[in-house]
Formats: sequence, C-alpha cells, structure tokens
Amino acid sequence: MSKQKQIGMLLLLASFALVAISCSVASNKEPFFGKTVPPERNIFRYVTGDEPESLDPAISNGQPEARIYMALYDGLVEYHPKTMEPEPALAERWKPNNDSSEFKFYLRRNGRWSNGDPITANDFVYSFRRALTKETASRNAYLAYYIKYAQPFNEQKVFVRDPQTGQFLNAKDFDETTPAEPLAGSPLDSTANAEYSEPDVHLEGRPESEFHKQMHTPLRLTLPGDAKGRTKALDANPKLKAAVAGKEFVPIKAEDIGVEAIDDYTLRISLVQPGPFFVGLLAHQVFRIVPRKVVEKYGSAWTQPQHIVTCGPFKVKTWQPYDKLVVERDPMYWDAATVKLDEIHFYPMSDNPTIMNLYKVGEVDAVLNHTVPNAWLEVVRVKQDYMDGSEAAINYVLINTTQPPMNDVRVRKAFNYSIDKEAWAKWRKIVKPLTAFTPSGIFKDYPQPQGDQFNPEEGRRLLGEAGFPVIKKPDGSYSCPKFPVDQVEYIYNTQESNKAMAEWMQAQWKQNLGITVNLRNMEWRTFLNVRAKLEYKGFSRGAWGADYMDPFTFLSLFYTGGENGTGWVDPKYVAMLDEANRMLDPKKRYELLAKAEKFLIDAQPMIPIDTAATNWVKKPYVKGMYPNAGSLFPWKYVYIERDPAKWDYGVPDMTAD
Amino acid sequence: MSAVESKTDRAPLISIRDLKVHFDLGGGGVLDKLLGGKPEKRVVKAVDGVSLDIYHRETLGLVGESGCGKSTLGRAILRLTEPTSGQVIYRDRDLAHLSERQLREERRHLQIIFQDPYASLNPRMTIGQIVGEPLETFRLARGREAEERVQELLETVGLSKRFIKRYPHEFSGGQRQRIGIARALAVDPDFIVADEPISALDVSIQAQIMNLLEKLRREKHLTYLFISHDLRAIRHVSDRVAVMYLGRLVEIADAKTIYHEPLMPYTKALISAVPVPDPQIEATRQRIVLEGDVPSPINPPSGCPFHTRCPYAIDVCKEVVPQLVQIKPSHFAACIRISPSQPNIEDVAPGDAPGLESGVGQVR
Amino acid sequence: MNEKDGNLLEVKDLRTYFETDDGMVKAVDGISFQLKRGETLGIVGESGSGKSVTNLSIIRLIPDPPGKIVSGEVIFNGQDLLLLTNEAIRKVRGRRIAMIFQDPMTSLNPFMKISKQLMEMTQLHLGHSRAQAQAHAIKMLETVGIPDARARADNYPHEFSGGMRQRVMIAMALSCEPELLIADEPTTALDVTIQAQILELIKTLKKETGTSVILITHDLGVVAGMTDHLIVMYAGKIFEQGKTSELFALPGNPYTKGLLRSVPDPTAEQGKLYQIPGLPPDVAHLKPGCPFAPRCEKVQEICHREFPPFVQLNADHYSLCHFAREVYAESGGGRAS
Amino acid sequence: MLRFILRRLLVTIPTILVVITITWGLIKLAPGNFYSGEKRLPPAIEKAIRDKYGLDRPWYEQYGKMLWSIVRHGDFGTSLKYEGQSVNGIIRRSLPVSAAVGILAYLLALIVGITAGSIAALKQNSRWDYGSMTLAMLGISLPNFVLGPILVLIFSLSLYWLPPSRWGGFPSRNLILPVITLSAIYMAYIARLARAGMLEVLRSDYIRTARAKGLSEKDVVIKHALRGGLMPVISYTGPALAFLLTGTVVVERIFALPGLGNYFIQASLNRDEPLLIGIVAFIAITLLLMNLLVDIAYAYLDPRVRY
Amino acid sequence: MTPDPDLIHASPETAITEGEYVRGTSLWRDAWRRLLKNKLAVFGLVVVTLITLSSLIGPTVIKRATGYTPDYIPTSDTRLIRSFPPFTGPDGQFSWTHPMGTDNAGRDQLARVLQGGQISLFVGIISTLVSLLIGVSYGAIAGYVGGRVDNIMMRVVDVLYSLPYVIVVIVLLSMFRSQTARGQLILLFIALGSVSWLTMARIVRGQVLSLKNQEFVMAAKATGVSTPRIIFRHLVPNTLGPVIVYATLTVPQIMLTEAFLSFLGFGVQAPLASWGSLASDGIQNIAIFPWQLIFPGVTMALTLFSLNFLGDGLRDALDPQMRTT
Repeated sequence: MSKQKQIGMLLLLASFALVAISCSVASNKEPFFGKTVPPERNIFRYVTGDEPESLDPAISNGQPEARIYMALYDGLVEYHPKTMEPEPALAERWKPNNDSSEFKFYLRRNGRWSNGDPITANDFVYSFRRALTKETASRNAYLAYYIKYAQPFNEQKVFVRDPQTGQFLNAKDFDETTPAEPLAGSPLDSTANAEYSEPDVHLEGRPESEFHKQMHTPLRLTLPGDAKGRTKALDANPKLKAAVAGKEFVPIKAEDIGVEAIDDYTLRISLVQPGPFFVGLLAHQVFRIVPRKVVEKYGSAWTQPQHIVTCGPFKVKTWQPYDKLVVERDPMYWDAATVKLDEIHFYPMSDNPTIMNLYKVGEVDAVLNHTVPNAWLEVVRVKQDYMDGSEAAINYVLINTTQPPMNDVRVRKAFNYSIDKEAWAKWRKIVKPLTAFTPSGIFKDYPQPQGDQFNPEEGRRLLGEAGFPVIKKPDGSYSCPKFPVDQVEYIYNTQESNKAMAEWMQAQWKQNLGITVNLRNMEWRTFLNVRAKLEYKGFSRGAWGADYMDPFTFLSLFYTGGENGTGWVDPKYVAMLDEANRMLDPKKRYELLAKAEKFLIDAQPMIPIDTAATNWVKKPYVKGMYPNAGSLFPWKYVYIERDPAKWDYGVPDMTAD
Repeated sequence: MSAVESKTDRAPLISIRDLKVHFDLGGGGVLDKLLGGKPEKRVVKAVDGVSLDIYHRETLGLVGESGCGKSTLGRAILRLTEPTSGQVIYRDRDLAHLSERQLREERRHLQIIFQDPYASLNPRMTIGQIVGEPLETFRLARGREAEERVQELLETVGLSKRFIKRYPHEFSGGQRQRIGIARALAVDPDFIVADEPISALDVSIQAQIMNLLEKLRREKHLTYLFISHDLRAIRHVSDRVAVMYLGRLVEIADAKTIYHEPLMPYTKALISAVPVPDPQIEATRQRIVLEGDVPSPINPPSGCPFHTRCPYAIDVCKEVVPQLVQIKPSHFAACIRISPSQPNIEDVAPGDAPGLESGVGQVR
Repeated sequence: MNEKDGNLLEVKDLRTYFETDDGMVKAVDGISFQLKRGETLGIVGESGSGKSVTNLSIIRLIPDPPGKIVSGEVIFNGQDLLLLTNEAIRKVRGRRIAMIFQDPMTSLNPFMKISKQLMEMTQLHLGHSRAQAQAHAIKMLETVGIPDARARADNYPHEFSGGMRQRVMIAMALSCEPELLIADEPTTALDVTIQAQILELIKTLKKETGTSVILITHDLGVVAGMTDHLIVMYAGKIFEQGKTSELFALPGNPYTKGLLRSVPDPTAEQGKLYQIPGLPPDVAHLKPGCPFAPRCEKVQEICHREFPPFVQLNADHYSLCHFAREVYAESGGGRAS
Repeated sequence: MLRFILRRLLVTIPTILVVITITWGLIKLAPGNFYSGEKRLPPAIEKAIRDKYGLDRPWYEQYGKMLWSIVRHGDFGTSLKYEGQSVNGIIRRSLPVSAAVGILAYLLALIVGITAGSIAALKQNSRWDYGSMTLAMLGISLPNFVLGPILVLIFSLSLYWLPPSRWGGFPSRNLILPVITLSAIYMAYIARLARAGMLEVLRSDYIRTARAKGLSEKDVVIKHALRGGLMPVISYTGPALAFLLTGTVVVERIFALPGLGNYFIQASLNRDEPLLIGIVAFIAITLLLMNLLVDIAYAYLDPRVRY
Repeated sequence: MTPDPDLIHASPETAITEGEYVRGTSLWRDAWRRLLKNKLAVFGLVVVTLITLSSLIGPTVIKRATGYTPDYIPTSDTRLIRSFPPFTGPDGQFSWTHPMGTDNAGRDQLARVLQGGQISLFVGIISTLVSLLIGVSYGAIAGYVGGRVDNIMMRVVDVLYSLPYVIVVIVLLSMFRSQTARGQLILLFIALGSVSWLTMARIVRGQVLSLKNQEFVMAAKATGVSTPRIIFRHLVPNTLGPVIVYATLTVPQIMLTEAFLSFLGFGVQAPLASWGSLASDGIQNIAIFPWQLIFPGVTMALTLFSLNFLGDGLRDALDPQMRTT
C-alpha cells in the first residue's frame, strides 16, 4: 500500500538531500576555511582546549592553561612570539654568572598588579617559594628543581646538622653516583664539580649577602624528611649512616631555596647546577607570579573572578567554566600601550570537529594547535588560513621492555625497521619522519643523531635472529608463525589521530613482518595508568611536546628510571645526560646530549615516528599570532586587522622580526 | 454455642470455623500518627468470622451481592487468599495453617472454577497443556497416558478431544468454562469451589454449564461450593443456600426453604428483587426495593451490618451484632428481631427484638 | 393500524456491517421495527446478536471504521436520521434521543465532576447559563434519587457506587427531556437489589415524562415487567417480535422458546434444566439457511438450506422460522391467522 | 498526601546513600587518577598532591569524611580537577544550562508530540496518522548523535544560519539546534504515547457517552478525551524530565554545552571524586524527586488516584 | 465414561476438520499470519533480513568482487589513503569500486558498514538477550513475590539506574582486562547488557503486578503449580507484548550506548567497527566528508526504523486480545 511508498520516499528524499549537501561542502573552493568576517568589537575569540584546571599558574601543567596564564600573568621573561626565545618581561635584563649557575634579574620599576600594587622582587621570591611548597602541590614544581634546594624542599627533605658545630653535612662526601667509566671523550669541565669555596667572582664581585654566601657553600646533604624513607636511605649507605649518627635533622625551609630579593627590583636565582637554558625555562607558567596578599586572604578560592588579582596584559572579566573565560585589557599592565585587543574570549573546548565547525562559521577567530583532524588536512591544508609550522614535539611508540619478546633489543629493532616513516609522513602530510628522539629542525645547532631507516629486510632478519623467523608466503605476504602474537598489543588512548596511527602501525607490521598486533584503545586516564604501571604488553602510543626550548626536555623523559612507561632504565644514559648538563659550552653540551640520544635510540625502548607539526587555523584578519614551535602566543601582540589588504594570506612570515 | 454445629447425620467434608480475611489498606503506622493523614489503620473485613460446614456430595450455594466477600470466602477456603485467622478443617487437617508444601499436596482434592472464562485460562498455553498441567504437577500421569487422560477429560466436559492442541482464544465463553472445569477435574478432586461459574455466560450457555456441573457432581461424587449472585441459578443447583452480607453469613437453609420461606429481611429483599421472566407475574408482583447501596466493607456499619437498609431495623440493631442461630430446623439466620419462637419478622411487634433473649445478638 | 400517527421511531431494513480481519461481520443485517410514542420496546438477545449495534446505529455512533451502516432508514419523527448532517445528528443526540449504557463505571468521564458532566447537557442543548445548568443538574440528581444532591454534585464518578452512577447516567440522559431513551443493558453490571432500584426508577420516570424507551437486555426477566413490545435478536436478525405478553405466553420461534425454557424457574423443583445445545454462531461466517439451525431441536433439512421467512403470526407478532406457525401452535396460539 | 510525600522522601534517603557509597567505591576501583598526564610526575609531587586531598588516608577515614560533609552540611566538597571550585557551585552553575535546554526540548516535544499524536489518533489509519507515525518512528530510529551533526551540517556549516555549538546564554540562537536534536526522540515517544493513549480513550465508554450527549467532535476531544488520553504522557514525563534536567551527555557533547551531563562525563573521565559523587547524588535525587512529582501530578490530574 | 451426547451436539467446531487432532492455529503460526498481513511489519522484516544477510555475506562478496576487506589499508600507495566520495575513484572520476566512498584510511566504507553491521547487530542482539534474560526474570520475580522482596529488588534497580555508567564501564573493563578483540567485545556485551535490563525489569514487573491477580494465575496456584513455574510458565509468556516492544526499543538504546562507549574508547576495537563507531568517526569529519557519517548513520537508522516497525507488528500479532474483534 501507500505506507511503504511513503517510507521509501521519505528515506530517498532524506538521502538525496544529504548527498546534495555533502557535495556542496566538499566542493568548497574558497581561499579560506569558512567565513572571514572580523568580529564587530575589538575582541579576539580563541579556543584554548580543555577546561582550565585552575587560574592559578602554579597549579596546572597543561597547555590550555599555559595560554590563559600568558594573558593573565607575567614572569621575568616572556616567550618571543616567533622564536619562543625568552624576551624581557618583568625583568628588563638579566646576567648569568660565568657557568650559568646563577642569574641576576633587574626588574622594571613600572610593573604593577591589576589592583595597582607595584610588583617587586619579593613577589617573585614569594611566588617561587609557594610553587615549591608541598601544600601547593604544583604539578610543575619539578621544572624549578634546577634552583638550589628547590627539589629537597619540595620533597620535604631535611639537612643534617652537627648540633655542636652547627655545620651541615655536604652532599659530595657521600656521593655514590660517580660514573663507572669516563663517558665522554672530552675531559669534564673543571668548574662543573668545583666547590664554591671561593666567593663568586665571575659575576659582580663579592657575595652580597649572608644568603648569597650560604648559596655558595658546598651543596648540603639532604635526606628524606620522613623517618621511614630516611632509614631506608641510611641503610643503603653505611658510610652515610655512620656520619649521620648523633646529628640533628633540620627540615629544609622555603627560605633555603636559592631565590633572593637583593632589593625591591633585583632578583637573584642560584641553581644547583649550570643551566644555560634556564632563562628559557622562566617563561613557563610555574615561574609567573601570584599576588601574595590575595592568595593568603582567600586560599584556594583566590582565583575566583571576584577575588583574583593578576599581573599580565589582561585581567579576568568574567569566567563561566566550561563555557568561556573573558579577559580584558589591564590598564595597570606595564606594557599596556602595546596591548591591542580589548578582550580575549577563551573558549574551553576539546572536541576537534566541534572546534573546527565553530571556526568555519566564524564564531571563533583562531583555534589551538592540533585541532585540524588528520583527515581534514586534505581540504584545510590548502586554505590560506591554515597554520603550518614545525613544532617542538614528537610522536613515538613506547615499548614495554620488561617482558619477552620485547625485552630483546633485536625484536624491538625489527619492529622499528619495518615501519615506513616516510610513507607515514606523506600520509599525515604535515609531519616529518623521525628516527631520533628529539624533534628535527627545532633546536638550532643541535647535532641530532640519525637512527635506523626503513628497512624491512633487516627487520625480518633480526626477527629471525631473535628466534622468530619470518616466512614469505607464495602470495608475497609474510607470516611469522613463531612470534607470540598474544604477547604483544598496541595500546592507545581514544582519539582520531591516535587511532589512525595505531591502525597504520598495525598495517605496517602485518605487511612487513606478517605479525598482526592487536590494538587496544582505552580511555585516557586508564591508558595513562596502564602505561605508567607497565600493565601493557608490547607497544604504547607516546607523544611529547617541549616544556622549554631544549633537547633535554625530550631526553629527560628517560632520565628518571622506570617511570617513562617502557621499563627501560640505564644508569649509563643518566650519567651521560648529567655529564652533558654539566657542560658549560652550549655546543659541547649539545654534542654530549646528541651522544646520549644516540645511545637511547640504539637501545630502542621506543620507536620514534615523527616530528609533529603545528596544525591549526586562524582567520586571516588575526595578526601578530605565529605558528611558533610551542604554540604559545604572547597575547599583547595579537590584534584584529580590518583591512583585507593587510591580512595574512598564508602562514605569516616567521623569519622577519 | 455455635450455630452450625447442629446435629446432622452427614459428616461435614469441610468445616470452616470463624474464618476471617482482612485486607490491610495501610495507615496506622508511626508516620501516619505523626502526620495525621490516616491515623487509623484501615482494614477491609472481606470475610469477618464465617463458620460453615459443607457436607459430602452436597452443593452449597453461596449468594450475596458484589463486595459481600463471597468470592474471598471461596478463595480463602482453598487458601488462594491467605486467611487472617480461623480454621478450614478438611480431613482433620487445618488448611489455613498448612505449610506451602503440605498445602500443595492437599490442593489435589480441592479445586476451583472461576467466573471469567477469558481470564482464567492462560492465553499462551494449549488446552492440552492447561488441562494436563495438574496431572504433571501431581505426577498423576505422564506422556501418552497423560494425553489420553486429557482427552478423556475433554470429552467428559463435552469438548472434542481433537481440541487438545488449540489455544483458549479460539473458544467461546461456554467452551472455555468447560475447559476450566476439565482442569479442575483433572486431579479427581473431592471438592470444587465454583466461583460464579456462569455469570459471564450467555443465557443459553448458562443452562449448559449448570447441567454439566450437576451431571459431574452425580457421576464423580463431588461436593460444590457454588458461589453466585444469581438467585435463580443458586436455587436451581444448590441443596442448601447460604446468604452473605458484608463479610458475614446471615442465613443458611435448604434451597427450597430459603426461596419460599426466607427469614431474614435481606434474603427476602434479595429474592423479591429477582425479575421473573413472566409478564403476568411481573405485572402484579410487589417488590421489596431496598434503599441505598451495600455499605463499604472498609467502614461497615456498627451492629447488624444490614441495619442501614433494613425496613425492620430498630435502634438496637445499630448496636447488637447478630449471630447466626438456628431459628427453624436446619434453618439458620442472624437477626435479633426474630427467634425460634417468633420466626416471622412481620409478626414481631414493632420495636421488639426477641432474638436478643434467645442469644442471637451480642453486644459488641 | 395507522402506523404514521403513533410512531416515534421507525427503523427500516437497517444493515450495519463491520470489516474485520476475519471478513465482513454482518452485525445487524436487515432489521425493521417501529416504536410508538410513550411505549417501551425491549430488545433481547445473547452477546453478539446485534442488539447494541442496532441502537448505536440509530444515533449513528458506530465507530467508522471498522463499522459502517450499509443501508436502511431510521425515521425519527418523520426524519431519516441517517441522512442528517453530522451537525444535525448532534442536535438529536442527547437532546431528543438519549442513551444510557451498560457499565456506569466506565460510561462517566472519570476526570470530570458529576455536576459538570450533567451541566454540559443543558448548556449545550438548552442554552442554559452556568447557574441555570447547575440548578438543573441538582434538580435532576434529586429526581433520580441521589441523596444530598447539592453536595454530591461536586464529586467525581469514582466516589459514587455503581447504582448511584447509573442514576447519574439516567439523570444526565433525561436532563433535556428527550423523546426517546435508549437503555443499553442498564442493569447488567449491577447487583440484584440495585437492579430492582434502577428498573423501578426507569419505570417511574417514564411514567412521569412520557418518554419512549428502548430497553436492551439479555435478561428475559427484566423485559418481562418493563416492556410493551419485545424483539428477540439472533445473529444480527430479528427472530421474533411482538407484544411482550404474547411473546412470553405464545412464543412462535424455537429460539425464543428455548431461551424461555432455559431460565431456571425458582418456583419449580430442581432437576435437569432445559438447555439450548451448541454455541451462538460466528457472525462472520454464516452459512446459508437459518442461523439457528445447528442448535434448533425442530431442525429440518430445509432449515440448513434456505433462509427462513418472516412469518406473521398475529396482529403484530412475527417470527423468523420455517415452522413458525407450528411452533406458535405448539405454544397454544394456533387459532390466529 | 503529605504523608505519601514524606514517606517517599524517607525511602529515598537510603537509596541515595547506597548510590553515593557505590559510586565512591567505583572511583576508588577505577584505574588512573585526576592528576596524571602524558609525562609522569615525579613521585614527590604525586605524593604532595595525594596528601593535599587526603587520598592516602585510610579508606574509612576518607569515606567517613566525605559522608559527614554531605550529611552535615550538604557539601560535596571541592573538585579535585578544578582547583578551588566547589562541587555545589559547579552544579549550581551547570544546572541552569542543562535545565534550559532540557525544558525547552521537553516543551517542544510536548507541543509537537501531543499535537501529532492526537491528530494521528483522531484520524486513525489516515494519511495524517501514517505520516506522523512514520516521522515519529524516524525520530526514534535516528540516534541523536547522528541527527545533531546532520542538523549542524545543514543549518550551520552549509547555510550559516545558526551557530554550530556553544552555550550562548538564555535565550539565544545557540539553543535552537540542541533543543531540536534533544527533543526529537522525546517528541517521537510522546507522539506515540499520545496516540496510543488517545486511541484507548477514544474507544472508551465515556467518550461514547460524550458523543451520545451530542457534543461536537472538537469538544469530545478537548473536553473529554485529552485529559485521559494524555495520562501516559504524564507518567513518561517524570523520568524524561529528570534525564533532561540533569543534562544529556550526548547532546551536550555535540554542542559543547557547559551542562551537568558534560561535567558528569568529565568527572568520570577525570576521576574527579567529589564532583562525580556530587553530580551522581544530584541526578539520583532529581530522578526520584521527578518521579514523585509525577505521582503527585497524577493524583492531581486523575481524581481516582489518591494517596 | 461416555460424553453426554447433547453436550457436544453440533458445536460449530465439529465442522472444522479432518484428522485426529486439530492442531489449532498455534499462537506463533497465528502471529506469523497476522504479521504478514501488517504491511509495515513486513517492510521492517524484509529490511532487517536484508541488512542482516548483507552484513553476514557482504564483506566476503565485496572481497571477491573488488578485493577490498573492511580492514584493508592500502599502505603501499599513500595516494589511496584518503577519503573518496561515493562512487569516486582515486582519479576523481566515477567508479563502482566504493559505492559508499572510503574512510580516512582509504578503507572501503561499504565493506566497513557491512562488517559494522555484524558487530552492531550482534551487540544489539546479545545485549537485548541479556536484558531479556535478566530483566524479565528479575522483574517477574520482584513483581510476583511482591512485598518486601519486591521493594528491595526495585531499590536495587533504582540504585543501578543512578550509578554513573561511565565509571562502571571503566571499572569493569579494568577489572576484567582482555587483550583480544573478542575478549574486549565480550566485555562490551557484559557492560551493555548489565545496564540494559533495568528498564526491562521495571516493565515486566509492572506487567506481572497486573497479571498476577488474574484468574489463570490463581487457577494455576489452585492446581498446585509451583511458584517458579507460575512465574516462568504462566506469567512471563503473557508479558510478551510489551517485552517485545521494549526489546526493539532496547536495540537502538544499546547501539547508542555502544557508539558513545566507542567514542570514549570503551567500544569495539579497531580494526573492527560498529555502526556506532563508524558514525562517531564520521561525525569527526562531517564538515569535510559527510558521507562518512551519512552512510553508517542512515544504515543504522534504517535498521532501527525497520526494527521498530517489526516490533510493533510483533506486539500486535502476539497480543491475544487483538484476535477477538
């Protein structure tokens, strides 16, 4: 009867309509992705990614928050919008000592909080100490561990003092981690291990204060603060145990940390080791300052819009969590003249297609990095508002090296050999193939080592050598019957790009080794837990973006043993990194780091896949925003250009200053 | 002295003693007292102290208006409804106090036929399954034997044995009632409660079913408790008739007696209300039309439950609960306004309550 | 007899069919009858005989689909109701022809106050104002014997007992003083004592208002005392019709006869009851011949073959039977032509 | 009535407590924690975080503390993931969002559903009936996570008429698509319920009575049939409204709305214990309250029902 | 005992038939007959059958015809690893190779939709079976036993209703971890089944509550039938109508939940796919490659659409009341 016809008609109509729409969408020949109408007011609407955990810069370690903090808080230095090199912010200038283990910062005098209070060196001292206090529980505290006694303070350790003499025990007397063999061809820099017995003469003459003198005494011995941990440490080292007997334990106080306000506008930071890259680190959120008075008054509620006091180019106007954070120009800001926008609207969103849809219809002006889904690149990448740039980030595959068969380095290498990273990069379009563990082309002058290239022949050979011969079947495909397929899997957390990568890996291994690795996707936190506890077999997705602009931010992933998600730990590697970091000459340091990196990739606890690329879009009328390697943007330079002639048609020039 | 324990030559098959079935409607809890919503515990006294003997091979008719508790009584005897108190003695066992398992054994001998032939057959079972289920439950027969037995039963109730694989929906009301009867007969019971078995049937079919039941009683030596609101039918099928009103028995007598010489004003009204299919009689007959409705069993009237509608009621009736007493030989009634010496209520002087002296009434 | 004068209602060859999965059900198949002003007509039949459908057809309340009045005339006061517009028939319903139904429990709107349901009638048909309608409603409730009518008018139907609800239904039906009251099994769902009350009430009200009544029932006892004329229906056909007194005394149809005999007589001794064997026919699959033939004790070969004629036995006594006269004679009515 | 309400509320309390307890236990069992990230934090920092939130205290102490805070102050604590934000505050803030979308969607569903259902019932087996019931079937068959994006595709991405997502305040154009997406399935259900209910009522004796009274078809439907016919819709309203009020995860995700459902999922995924418990308890209470409310409404609308 | 001759005198049934036994139109056969009369239900049945069949044999046929398998990624030629519109070849010209286009990895969408149908239908069926098995027994027992037991059983349902589903699944999946795709699938069934029965239990309980005072139940009790038998033999079969309708409504619910779980990463594991996971993948690309959502989405909707009609038809066909006019 007519009922059937009706249904049929309905469905037919619906599908026709949809197909028609799909064609209209696909055959979009516009130069830009979606609408390009600048917002009416002088505001900038930006998608930051996940909902910010907090507006307190000490707390959170995420990138979404980092970008918000850059609007709200200032530090000693700020990232350069293009190069991400540190450029002066609240510190007008700074001076390192000769081995870069101590820095002196000269603050500008017109720094003010949003409530008008002047910003002084004491604000920095307070903020740094607060960030390192255990009660703050800052996720980022470890970045400040380079500051002298910051780590033991954060870990609530104690000094050991002789009650009679008042003398503290020194660390070097009990140091057991001397390398077993010389690590590098070049001799160790003499100053690296030198005692600071002499007052620091490299800098500006004599030590200036009691505190400063104390900073230049030999590194004190620290022991765990809790009795249990201490007993364990002492039991492990009889010499130490004997020395400690009869001594008193002095808890490390915030005041012991190597941060000193010399005067209201001079700040000195003493490091536990030479840190040539340290200033670059200082733009990080954990080093941005918080208002002492407000924090002490309101506790954890100080970040609520009605209480918050900030010091960045913008201040909080309204905050609707999970909806938007509106910040407005702060007239108190020292560089308020440079700030061009009236407001920025930060939209916390994490679903890429949703973000892109919003961008397409012109509801937002720019989006965060890695928002353009891989599959969209084909369409979006050719648009002139696509922001393509190299990124200080890598994708790799972790291997659980604690279980057979993956505990055999030959097997690990075989799997590495049989991935065609060139093809992968071609498919992903924007990434670059990677054989090492640091991103290619990011760190200038870094002699990045080369790892193994795609060589499935060699992979099959190695696998056979390891006892899993690969057989070529008559139809040209391979099989590896002996390989315990049930002992490996590939885990990843659910996300479109991860899934694509997983499927790619699976297909490659099947094609080149005849091994089908099961895929297992997981919810994010389960994934992290499984990976951290090595509860997976075989492979796991991994990715890392630079915390700061130095290869060490990548290499340090394998620095602390056992916690890197692979179970691979080698004291030799740790020693190599230590050695490199003690090197004062940046070039030599890079050489040593590269050597360590080579050691790491030879051990193959992971399979490097690619150097990531920035992958986002901004409307052409958004100016002053560049696809820099860290995707962090000093907002004061951003503005809305209403004259189409001056718009960005393509990626803005990153080389011009 | 209990009225029903009069001497008879026949031994009772089932003796019901002071059976009560009360349904709790809630109320009266701690919360209720606190909030004052329903401070009183509300109880429906569906059956309120019924004592009754049912003799071997008799058909005892139980008549009353809807809501008087007649069906509840029938079901409580078989413990299909849990009695609140009292006894049901069958073969020296008190059915009201048997365990579930013992009871299930006894059910072999006690069966029931329901009013609604549509609702009483499981629509998703075949006739064979429905009739055969008791056989299976009591392991009386199995396989081929069971099938034969079912066929036999179907023929007994006047259905073709070829219907065994069919479903209830394919049958008419009368046929379904026959199926219900076959099911009840499957276990060879002694006693069957026929709970309004003909009320839902067409006139022409009612006669068929009544005749069938009568025939089965003769052939299988059954005892019936025949529950109905149809006095004509009751009169036709019963040996004795018991009249119920608001959970209590108000009169018991031979079927003939009760029709021709009812004692209770209620029974009289009931009989007079039945329309007779004869225009001549109808034209001349003087009906006793009762005023008002049957009161709600939740708040039954005090004293004699009938006093609200009784044309003979006097003030004492509101206070005294009449007991069922033998007024004439084998004729029991519960009214304080009559007594064995003055059985005819019309003859009792206005305002007199002779029954009070002879023990009919009890002040509550 | 001059039929034109006294007839309030005249039904001619009414046919109402229902379309079902099983095929066409001829629920009412060519029936004709008349009703005089002030008279009471009884229609008796077993379930499925078409008696209710007949009356729903009269005021055109047959659910369509699946039902359909296929042919016939329903002449009410000289007007064929079947030809009226929807608007016009609505003015007849309730105003001139009122109905009460079998189940007073479900026939009143449970969501509406009694008073409102009553008021609706007079507001609609008599153009009463609210106050007038209210007063009238209370008056009607008092008329049908609802104690404390003023207070109880604001109750909902569920707060009334079955008998009271049927009184309300009657009050509602009579509130516009209709010329015809159709009572479709008005007492079937009620207890005997209440049934007696309701029947008395209908009788009294009829006497007072002079309304004509069609009383539909399956209980021969009910019609015996209430009606002037009687129609016996079986399988959608009128099997016998005539004066009530004559029909009871001298049934001219084996079915009527069987029915009368199968009602237990309380005055008689116990014993085997007369029974009509078999089952009522399936109206969807009627065979040619007399529909009662399979159950008839007088059945002859012709009964299975030919549809019986409608035989006039007396002035207004008809019977649908091949052997009507024989049966009539057996009953003792042989002398009539 | 009061008695009934109080009794129902009393029964609710243990249910909620059990729900809270089980939820708490589940979070404790769930792998992972709220602070983990791509790079594992140094142990000392992890310990500092755990100490800060008392996560290393004995389980009974944590449980007792949580329960006491809830029972004593009705305070679910502060979110772990979102530093310094109280759970109560988050609920207070996100509820209006969910409620606005939910109630609008339900109103739309009611209006369209009842109209379509009633028309279908009145014109049973007509073109109208088949048409609206086919649409209703479609509404039930098309999952909202398919419908939503398709609407976005048509009305935002292709036609640029409406914003594709985000909360734009109340009222705003942003509400249109989520409300339609959300209401589709409810509309369909209600249309079907209304049709079935109306059909049943239209067949009932009292409608026959009303017709026999001579009422016009319009009056029969509006004055007599509608009330009874819509009772099934009313009983469906309880759970439906509760779900709508407390946010529907899928729609809030598709349209990036800062509603309760979104927080609910985020709290689960973030292992944000106090937030999740707070939301779960809130949803459970809302669900039970809504059911109670419907029972009360039922008693109000149907004079036969009394408690 | 001989039957009373006039009792079986000439009842209409005697006319019906030959043979020893009249096998009455059994409920099922009768239902089937009625179902076939219902055009919409037949439409539903045909579509569901077609989709099921093509899901089962489709992937094989496609492999034979075009060489594509659902999980085939053409890694050797990166040119092919992209999403083609329907009926379009790598050269952008019309081609029959991919009638539904390809997905992001260049896999044939038709093959994937068909293979996804296997999973989705299987998930739907299994979870619905679980919901039938647990929900029906649970509801029936609660409803029949009544009183305190009922109260407690229903509170348990209330509690389960209120539990945060996502966390339950997270815990479930982490407690019973499985490496294989099949193991994961089974866990998924458990996760989905474990919640799907709640509403079913409520519905069945409601039905049983209204059925248990019916006379046929009392008749069974009177003939000494044991309680479990009363519940499962007498009551449960009579709840069939609403159960079937709800079961057909469960299927979309389950598929929706499954899709959502896939979306969160708990669903089927790649390279397996379900309609839900395909659709949620498609949503990711809706602005660019709408066909990735539209084809799985429409297939899914069409199936559910047909299932609903079928369910409605079955309910009507199995309803004993519908038979009597």
